[in-house]
Amino acid sequence: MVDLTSPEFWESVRMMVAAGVILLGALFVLVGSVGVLRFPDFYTRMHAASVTDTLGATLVLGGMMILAGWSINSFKLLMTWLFLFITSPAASNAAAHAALVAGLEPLLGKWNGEKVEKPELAKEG
Amino acid sequence: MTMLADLVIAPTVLAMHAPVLLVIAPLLVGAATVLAPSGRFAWYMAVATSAFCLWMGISLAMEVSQNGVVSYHMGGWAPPRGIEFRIDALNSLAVVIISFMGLMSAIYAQPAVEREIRIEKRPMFYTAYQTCLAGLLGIVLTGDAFNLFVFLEISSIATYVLVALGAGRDRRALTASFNYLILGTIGATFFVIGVGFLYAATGTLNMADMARIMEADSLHHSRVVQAGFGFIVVGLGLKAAMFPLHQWLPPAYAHAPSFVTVFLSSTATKAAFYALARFMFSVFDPTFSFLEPVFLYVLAPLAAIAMLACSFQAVFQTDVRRILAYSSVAQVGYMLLGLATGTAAGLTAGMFHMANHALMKGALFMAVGAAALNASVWKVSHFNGAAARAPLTFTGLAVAGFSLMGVPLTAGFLSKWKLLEATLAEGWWWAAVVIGISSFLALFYVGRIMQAAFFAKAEEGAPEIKEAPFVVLLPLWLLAGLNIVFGLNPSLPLGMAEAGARAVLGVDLNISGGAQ
Amino acid sequence: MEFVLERYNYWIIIVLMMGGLYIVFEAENMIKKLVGLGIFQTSVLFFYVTLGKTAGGTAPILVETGGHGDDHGDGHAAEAGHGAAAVAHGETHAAPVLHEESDVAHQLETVEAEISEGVTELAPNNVDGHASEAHGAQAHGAQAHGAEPGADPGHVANGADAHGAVSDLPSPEFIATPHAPSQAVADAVYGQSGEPLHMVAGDIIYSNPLPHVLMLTAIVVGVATLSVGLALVVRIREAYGTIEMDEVRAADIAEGEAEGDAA
Amino acid sequence: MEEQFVPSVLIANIALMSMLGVITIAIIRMTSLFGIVMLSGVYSLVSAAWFQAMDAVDVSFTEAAVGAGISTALYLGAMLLTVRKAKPTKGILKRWAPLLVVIGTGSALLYASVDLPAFGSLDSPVNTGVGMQYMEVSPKEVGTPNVVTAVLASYRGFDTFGETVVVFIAGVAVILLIGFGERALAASNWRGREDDDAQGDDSHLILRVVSKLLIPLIVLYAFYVHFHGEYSPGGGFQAGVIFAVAIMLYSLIFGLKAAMTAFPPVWARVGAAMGVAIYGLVGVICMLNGGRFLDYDYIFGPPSGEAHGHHNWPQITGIIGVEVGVVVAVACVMITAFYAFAGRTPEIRDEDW
Repeated sequence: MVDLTSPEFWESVRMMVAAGVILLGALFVLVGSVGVLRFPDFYTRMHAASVTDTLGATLVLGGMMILAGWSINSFKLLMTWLFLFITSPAASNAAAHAALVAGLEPLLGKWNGEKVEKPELAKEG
Repeated sequence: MTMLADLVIAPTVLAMHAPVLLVIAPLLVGAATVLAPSGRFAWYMAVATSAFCLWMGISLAMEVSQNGVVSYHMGGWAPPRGIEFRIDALNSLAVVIISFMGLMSAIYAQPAVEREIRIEKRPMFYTAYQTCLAGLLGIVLTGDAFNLFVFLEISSIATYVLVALGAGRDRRALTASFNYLILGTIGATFFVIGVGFLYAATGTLNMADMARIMEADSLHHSRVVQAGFGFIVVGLGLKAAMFPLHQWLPPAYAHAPSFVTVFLSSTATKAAFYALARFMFSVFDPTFSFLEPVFLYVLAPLAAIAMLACSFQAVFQTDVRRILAYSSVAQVGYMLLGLATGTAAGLTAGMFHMANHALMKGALFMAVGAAALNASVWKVSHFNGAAARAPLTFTGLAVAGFSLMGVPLTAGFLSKWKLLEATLAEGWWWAAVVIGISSFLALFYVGRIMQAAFFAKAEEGAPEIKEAPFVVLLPLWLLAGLNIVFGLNPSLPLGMAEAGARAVLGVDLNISGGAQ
Repeated sequence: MEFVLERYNYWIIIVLMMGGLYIVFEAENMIKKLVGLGIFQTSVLFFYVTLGKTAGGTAPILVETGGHGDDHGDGHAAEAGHGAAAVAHGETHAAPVLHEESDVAHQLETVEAEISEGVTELAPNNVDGHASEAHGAQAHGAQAHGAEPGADPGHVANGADAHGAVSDLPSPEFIATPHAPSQAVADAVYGQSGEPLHMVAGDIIYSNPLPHVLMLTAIVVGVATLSVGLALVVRIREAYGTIEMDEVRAADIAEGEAEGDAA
Repeated sequence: MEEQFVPSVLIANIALMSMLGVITIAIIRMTSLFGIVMLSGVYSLVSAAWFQAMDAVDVSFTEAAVGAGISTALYLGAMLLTVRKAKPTKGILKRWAPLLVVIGTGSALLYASVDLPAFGSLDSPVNTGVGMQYMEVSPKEVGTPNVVTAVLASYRGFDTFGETVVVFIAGVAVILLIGFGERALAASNWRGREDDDAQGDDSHLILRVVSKLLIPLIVLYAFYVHFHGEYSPGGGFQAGVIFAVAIMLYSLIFGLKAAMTAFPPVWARVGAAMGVAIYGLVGVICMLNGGRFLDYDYIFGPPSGEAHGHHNWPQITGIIGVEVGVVVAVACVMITAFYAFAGRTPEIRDEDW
């Protein structure tokens, strides 16, 4: 019989939750990596890579925060997450924009037989 | 004599910190030189630091000769925990040579730099020079194996850029510098691997401590120590231009600015050679069982091949600086032959020859650079009839050249004689033959230059060679004069070399025994 | 097999080193050469760091309020046992608690040297900083309190407490603890009271800081060399129009021959 | 010995090491310089992770900042000025010379490896020697929790001084070789103009906003890394590099000209010398007060001899002082190198990619 009031029980629950969240994050990272390898062109690959950066990293960091508990380390992890949250999309945007300016056309546009307007895509990114 | 002694002995405050001042003075003044308003001002600063270093070096050497080992603990931490500058008779000789040659080449620098270096680069050029000097002094002063690596890198990086600055005149300086950078870095990394092995075996980085532990635990059976020796010798040998590892040297000397060639030829390889001697004789004990075959079957043959092959190559060069550069590699062979005997006599001969070689090669490169001050003359044929136009320069060249050949009454003769004695004492009759042949070849390659300068007729339309200015002639003649003086009375350098050999091979190497 | 397990790391590092060295010698392109040089130098870092790594060790930052060492608890249990075996002081095996503490086996020599002299060999207030000495006293059952007087509060409060707390070890609460030392570590590390006195330093093994310091230097030296090398490459490209070693060499030889003819 | 390791450490060790091996092989086989440079950055990053697993947290931090960060930036800068592709290498049979060297060196290393101490061993000479003494004496004598910092800045502070000089001389070398003379000025004008055009169409808007948010944070982080170096991984070198990165980011987004206005090249040049001077002068102050060079116990005058309680202030002051010198020198030299590479007009424009 599990003693729901004992601290050990909640401790182990916390560990398990943390482990689960981290594993989930790792799964997303794996999916992202597969995407980078399998997707056909630069833009779609970047899309896959950004999954790694955002969802994967968020979950892993979140799991680690649960693990670290209420401490300065959690705060540092939060800051790391915030940093990633800001920089990762900006970096993806910059890379995509640079690729577009350099003349790399998205495969998607050709696929549908119609050209995607460059400025439009830049704003979307 | 006492007056002179009073003059050179630094005040107590300075003398107490002399070891570290030798390094930090050029470093700090060098950093300040970046801000120097003009090249001329930077030159004053460089000469001033070099002179200060010489002063400190001499007073340190006197201190060592009177009181034995001087140990300076950086940060007040006793070794092996802290870094130690440890000066015994062996490195006090090296310190004096390097700081003296530093001052000589610094005085010599000004006209050459004004001719070869762009005006806005001059202050930083002198910064690089002073940093290089500090690095070389650090190599010879330090008693910590890893600290030696740091100074090796300081001097090397400064050397790369100094050599590369010859590109203003000849683009090949860039390639020479790049090759030197690659090989030099590999050499330094090998040295670090070697030090890592010794560290793995002994658990310390202090060289005296390493020696003590290796002796006490008789670690010479350990393969780690043996491989460490190999890596250190290869690494330092690269820097010292030991025979098969010398490929970087001729192009670097030939295409560097002439001041840099003077400075490097008389100091850089000397510092590395000293470090080699320190590791072979002081950190490792030449009586270690694995070292005897290494000395006899690897180092001695390599030295002999260097003496023959590089002298031979020198004979066939047309570029004067390449002749002298190959000759330098051959001379490193002489010094190494001394070390390879593994005896005190051999070490003495090696160190003595190192001192003499600094004097004569410095003077020779100075004379060659002085001739090129007004015209770009680097070929032997350019020197035809030059002695008539620049008698003082070329007489200096002749004196140093005689010393290089080993003509009696010059310093070069005496050190070759000492070497002969040391090798014959080992029963190496072949070494005598090699020394003879190599000196004979030196007669050819130096003789060619002198023959062109003194006896050949100047060609039509050949570049005009003029007498060099006073600041160039002064160090040139000082060095040439010292070649004669030490040829007549070698007691000073020879005595120091002997004391050095005694210090490393005779007295035991306990760390505590210092003047600290 | 044990021989292999003890050395496989060196062999991997040797392979990496040689990979870097091979690139340096093989590549004709100068930038690739520099990359190879970087790999070669980085591999040397691996060698040094491997030397300084201790099994079950943690980063050489003295533990003050937790943070480190938390996930090393299990490792310590094993280590402790081994350390005790290595010490080969028969009597240490008698009591399990002392057994745990004896993972300071690396201090073996010091311990043995100082046992006869008791605990206070260095400076008087050094006792708490010297795990081995305190341990030496305990292992011989000489006197658990031998170390106590050294534990002056001022020092325990600062970084020294990581070791200093050794003097706490024989206190009843720990001896009474039936758990493995990992529990003790966890207690200390997660110490609710937050008082630095709650350190169990004897159980924390640190990796060697010295190789790290040396390799920091080596990294910085490496980047300095790299920037000079790249600057040279840029200049060579401008002077020769290529950065392929063989082409540059050919140009140099041609130039030398041209000069030789002129001379 | 083996059972002592935490399994995760061993797994990380093997996994990261094999990644490094794969990367090395890939670099050997590649000819695209861009790929090679990127892989060398990846190599540094993976090795940083490996250092982390091996407890070398400070080395890891530095390798990540310097090896993966600054080095890659320098490689890219140099590549922009040279070429993008290496010539394909010769057939394996023609490369016997490098193979011979490598096999020779490798066998020497293998020969030695037999007698090397077991991996992780606690009673190896290294781990019973000087290194471990620091763990015991440094809390007493220096008093910084991060022993690496204590050893770096105090026990072996002279090495670190040399290291700062190495960085300084590298900066001097870069200026002497590719400088920022008139060519750099022209280049900055050229870059600046282009950037003015770009400003018209807001295409960098996101980057501008994000970077304006980030740059102060990066600088703040640099200060944190510096001043917290006694307690956690970090210190002068890392902080200097991070500060330089902030300037680099600024110049990437707002143009080299703007960066050079915000942080003039002459500051960088003077600052590099200043850094060495600060480090040296801290040592000289100790000398003037009667101690040895860099003996921080003398930094406020001769030590009073009374026991210092919680913190050993003279030592800590000295450490912070020299680390300031390191920060200034490293930051300025890295900025210098960046300016020098970025300021040189590339012969190849982006169109030639």
